[in-house]
Formats: sequence, structure tokens, C-alpha cells
Amino acid sequence: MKLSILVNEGPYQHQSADTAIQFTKAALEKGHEIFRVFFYHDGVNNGTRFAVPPQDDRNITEQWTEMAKEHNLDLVICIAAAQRRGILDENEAKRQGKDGDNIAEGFRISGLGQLIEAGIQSDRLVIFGD
Amino acid sequence: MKLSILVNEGPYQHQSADTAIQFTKAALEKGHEIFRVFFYHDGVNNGTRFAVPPQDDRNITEQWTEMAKEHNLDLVICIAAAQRRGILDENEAKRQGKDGDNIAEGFRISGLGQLIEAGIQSDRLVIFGD
Amino acid sequence: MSEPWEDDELDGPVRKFMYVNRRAPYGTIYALESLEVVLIAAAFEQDVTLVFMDDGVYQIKKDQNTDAIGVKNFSPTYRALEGYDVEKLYVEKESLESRGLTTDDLVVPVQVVNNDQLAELMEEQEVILSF
Amino acid sequence: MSEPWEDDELDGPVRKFMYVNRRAPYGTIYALESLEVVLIAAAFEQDVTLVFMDDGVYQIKKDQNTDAIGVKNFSPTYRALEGYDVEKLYVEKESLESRGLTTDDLVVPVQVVNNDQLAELMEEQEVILSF
Amino acid sequence: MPMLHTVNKSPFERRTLDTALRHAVKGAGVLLIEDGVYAAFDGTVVAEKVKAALADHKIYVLGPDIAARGMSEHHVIDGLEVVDYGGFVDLVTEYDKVQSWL
Amino acid sequence: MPMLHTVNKSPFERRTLDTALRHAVKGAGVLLIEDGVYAAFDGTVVAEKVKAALADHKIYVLGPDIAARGMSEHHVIDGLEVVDYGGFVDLVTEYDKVQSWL
Repeated sequence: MKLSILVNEGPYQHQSADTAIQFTKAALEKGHEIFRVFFYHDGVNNGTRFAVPPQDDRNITEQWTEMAKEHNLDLVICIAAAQRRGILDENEAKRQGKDGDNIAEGFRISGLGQLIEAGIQSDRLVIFGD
Repeated sequence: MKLSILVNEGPYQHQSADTAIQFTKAALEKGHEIFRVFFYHDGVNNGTRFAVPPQDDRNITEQWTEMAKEHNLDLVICIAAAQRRGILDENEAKRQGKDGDNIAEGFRISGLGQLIEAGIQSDRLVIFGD
Repeated sequence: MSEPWEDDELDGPVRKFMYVNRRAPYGTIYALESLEVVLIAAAFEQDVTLVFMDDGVYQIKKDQNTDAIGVKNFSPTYRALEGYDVEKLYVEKESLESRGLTTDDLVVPVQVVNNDQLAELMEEQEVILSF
Repeated sequence: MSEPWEDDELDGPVRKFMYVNRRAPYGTIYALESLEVVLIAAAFEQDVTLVFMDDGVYQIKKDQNTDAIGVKNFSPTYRALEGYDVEKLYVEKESLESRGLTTDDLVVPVQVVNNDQLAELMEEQEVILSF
Repeated sequence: MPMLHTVNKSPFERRTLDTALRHAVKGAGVLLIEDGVYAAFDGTVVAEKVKAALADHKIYVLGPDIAARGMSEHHVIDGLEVVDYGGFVDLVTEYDKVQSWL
Repeated sequence: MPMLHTVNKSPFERRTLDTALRHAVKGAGVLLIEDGVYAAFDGTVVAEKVKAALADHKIYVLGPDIAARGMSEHHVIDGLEVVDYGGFVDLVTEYDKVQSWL
């Protein structure tokens, strides 16, 4: 089946991102297609490369990046939510006149339309949040 | 009186930061001293200069920065919480081998001891969170 | 991968989308950012239904004035939904009543359904976005 | 402004700090980051009391095994608190009972207090940090 | 003075208000802020509980949060006191300490 | 198949489980995850409510979240089914759609 995932909370503060990662892994192992993972609300904070969690704990952003590499996942950060919360890619940084960016490898920033498209194109949309 | 404030949630997702700002303003207007504002948990996300909220809404980080300038406020971001969530100043960026930083003007990064000290030195500690 | 929905608008399937709003406005951002999704979604010409239940009924309470909290008042936007052809707005009866509200308190015309009717309505959907 | 607490450790006043833990572990980070505050606070030699109430009693449930959720298990750290001279640990009786738990289920020895005793204990504090 | 308890959660979704009231000693103050203000109105399923609590506690409610939510101060339960942010500050200084029930 | 309802909140602090159960039609599935798993055990004040719901619904609970919290599968209410993440995925595909009660 074709599945899409919506992540609505940032990493660590809530378990949502962890559960989304475990669910996505399991779905891939079962041979399902992940059409898209969309990050909305504080979920956009999953996509910062500036985080340095303690060595003895998991690194949520790296887990996403690794999964994206291995399975060619489409990790999309909502542009409107990202602007509110300070997640930038190079283009956005330029457009907003900011002096740097912080998006992590494997993520891209795009519009809310990508979430609706995921809802239209996928057999199931599963939401993780608070 | 000497007051300290603890902010435990990021801007926008919860009202906590807004309430903390209004409370701090009112306390200053009444002549109280704000010993420190400490940002913990997702509260550290109040201190990113990368956010660009919509023009027709408030800019929470700028409100903190302005208040800090005008009233010489001590805005302290917890280093451990900031590392987990990707808030960096120049020092931390260097120390962690990151290629940039995102801390906003008027904020500084320091240890949890600063929260305990605020609890010891202030007449009241008021907590805003989820 | 850029903007593939521009085609979908014309050729894609029409699916039954339901947006379930269960949270009060301002205390958290979910109400506002849910509304932003609904406005974008309108361009996709899907079959859209909005539900306000639990504390979500407070999202469409009349007379919101946010001046003193320093946050943008987004409640007028609900009145614009009709212009986007988003016209199926449901409110749960039990949620209204337990909060002492009636439809006169709301900024937009809505259909009131009870708990069981709402459960059935949810089962008729294809995609449910709950905020 | 750098590290002024190094003096306070020696000269500052001793205040009664209470840490109130009300949330379950892992679902949210509050339990873990509250524990991190308590460990740092120990260096300040204040008069520290920890309370576990509501879902906070689950923080010190025995036998936590987080392998399958991929999150660090921090429950062993509660057993280290004694080494930091954090010895006043209270659990609310009503919170335990409504969840079907007893003190045998907990990783650390605690004093069980009822709702009213806990309310009085809170009133005796000077600083309350609630997570 | 005993302490001030703040409650910022909706009484219809969370048990925070119940917990705060159960742990407030006689004479303690309770301040409703943010989504907590929804507990302050007559005609709801939680109104009786709040009225009963007035026997032991002074209960305050933050006016700016009432207005933001389109609720009316005219419908606030008799005996509750509406305060603004300045009043919030005064309460924090008047009571001995503050417990935020998050 | 009707839909699958997921609940990730503690039944002791939030009313989410109640809301989900009130809106689940006969035959709908309910999956308890994250802090929602605390509803799954015998001997608690919410156990009777969960047992009653078994008359109309299949109720599942996520094993990894049980283990993380130090709870025991032996104390799971009779009739509930413990699943792992793979089982979670299977439920999502078997039921017609998913509603996350956040």
C-alpha cells in the first residue's frame, strides 16, 4: 500500500517523532511504499541539522536522514510552519535575508499543498502528534 | 520584588511564551525587578533569529529581544535543552563543529544552574508552559 | 517533485477530506494552522467537510478580541470559508451544550449534529485530518 | 554573569525547593528534563523534595525497557539520587491507587502521602518547580 | 498567605483544574489563564464544581484571555474576580509563592 | 471495514480515550499507543470503561510502549490484543482509514 505520514510535534519534547520513525521503518520492512512524510506545526523542528542530542540517546534528525537516504523517502517541511519556527534552507534564507540556514540533509521545504497531495495520492494518511 | 520567569514551550505552538511576555511587561511596568528569564524544554526555541512569522502577527523572538534591550533583561537559554533542539550561539557552534549558529540578539546560552540560582535569588519564580 | 498538484486539480481523483477541530483557539496554534491547511486545500477542489467538536467549538465563538494578549485574531477568516466553497461545517451538539453555547454564539452558520451522527459522518470520509 | 552559583554553593541561602513530577515518562520529555534539573540542583545544596503524583508516579515504575521504542531508558538514574543527597521522595497515595500500583512497583524507596498531606507539604516549600 | 495556583488548561479536556483544587489548601488562590479561563463561565458542565470551590478559595480569571476567546465577563460566575496582566503580577507578589499546574 | 482510532494520551489526565470511544462506530478498532497504553491494564480506575468498550470494538495496544513504561503484558485486560510496530502497520492497512485522536 501507499502510505503517508504527518508529524506534528518537534523531536524529543513529545514521543510523536519517535513513533513516526518506528512506524515508517516497520511499514518499509513490510514492503509498503511511503509516498511522503510531511512535517507540520512544531514537527518542522525535526529537520534542523543544528541539534546535538546527548551521545547516549537517539538522534532523531539523523534517523530521518538515514531512512531518507536508504529508502529514497520524500521528507517535506511545511514552509509556512517553518517560517514561524526558524527552519530555513538556502533558498529561504536568501529570500528572507537571513545569514545562514539550518535544514538537515534529506529534508526539503515546500507548501501545504504537498500535504493535501499526500492525502489524495496515498491509501492511508497516519498522523503523529500531541 | 525580584521575579524570575521560566518558559517551557516554544513560541506559537503554545500560548506560554505570549503569556510570559505580557506578564514580564506588566511586572516591569509595576516596578518589579526581573532577575532572569530562563528558557527550558522547547522554550529554547524562543531564541532563534531564523524565524520569520507572518507580517500581520506578532514576532515573539523580537519581542523578547526588544524587552531585553530596553530593560537589560537576562534571557538565558538552557544549554542542554538547546543542544537537543538545535539552538546554537557562536561558541557552541564551534564546540560542536556546526557550520553556523541561530541564536537571537539578547539571548545567551548557559547551564541549568542559572535556573536554580534564579530560584534561590528571586522572591518568586513563575512558570509558563504546557 | 515540484508542484505536482497543479495537475491533480484538473485530473486527480476527488476525495472526501474531513478536518476535525478539537482544540480551543490561542492556547495552542492547532486551530490557526488547521485553518491554514483548509484554505490551501480549497484550491484542490476536494470534497471538504469541517467539524468543530470538543473545545474546537470555541474556535468559531463570536466576539473574539485578542488585542490584550498580543496575538493575531484569526476568527474572521472562518467567515471567508464560504468564498472558498468550503460550506460543509458541522458542530457537535454535545460539545456545544456542555459548554453552555448555542449556534447564536458562532461566527458562521453550521449544521448541528449529535455524537452518533458525527461518528457516522466520520466513517463516510476517506481522509481525516485531526488537529 | 558567568557561573555566579559557584559562590552561592558556599554562601547563598538554603531554600526549600520542591520538584513536582506529574507526567508519564517517554510520552513527553518533561520527566527526563525534570530529572536533569534535580541532578544539577543537587550541587547547590538546597533543601530538595521530589514529589511523584498523577501520571508522574509512572516515572519510577520498575522494569522499564525502552529498546523497542528506540529511546534512552533513564529510569536507573532515579536510583542514583540518593548519592546526590536527594532523599526526600514522596508519592501520592491516590495517584498510585487509581493506577493499580503499590510501592513494590517502584524503583526507589518513597514515602507515601495522601492528597491532604501533599497539599500541606507544598505549602511548606519556598520554590515549586512543576513539570 | 498560602500559595497561588495557576491553571492554564481547559477543564473540558484535562483534569488539571481538578488536581489543582484537590491540592489547594483553604485560603489558597486559584488563577485561571489561557485555556483555563473556560472554567470561569456560568451554564457549563463544570460551573458547579467551580462554584463549590469558592467556599475555600478566592478564584481569579485573566480578562485578556477571556476577551481573546470571545467569552463575556458578564457570564463569569459570581464571586470570581477578573484581573488583567497587572493584576496577575499583583497576585504573584501577594501570595507567598506560585504553583503552575501545567 | 470501519476505521481505526488511535489514542496516544493517558486516560488519567485527558478525556481523549472517552472522546474516541464515543465516536467509534460498532466494529471500529481502537489502538492505544504512547501514553495511551496506560488504559490497557487491569486494576486501574479506567479498566471497567475499557472492558465495556470491548463489546463493540476490537482494542489493540502497542507492546513496545508497554515495555518502555515498565508495564507488564500479563496485566493487560483480557480481550485486548498486544501488537508491535509491524502490527500497527497491519492495522492501518486492514482498517479503511485512520483517525488519530491527538
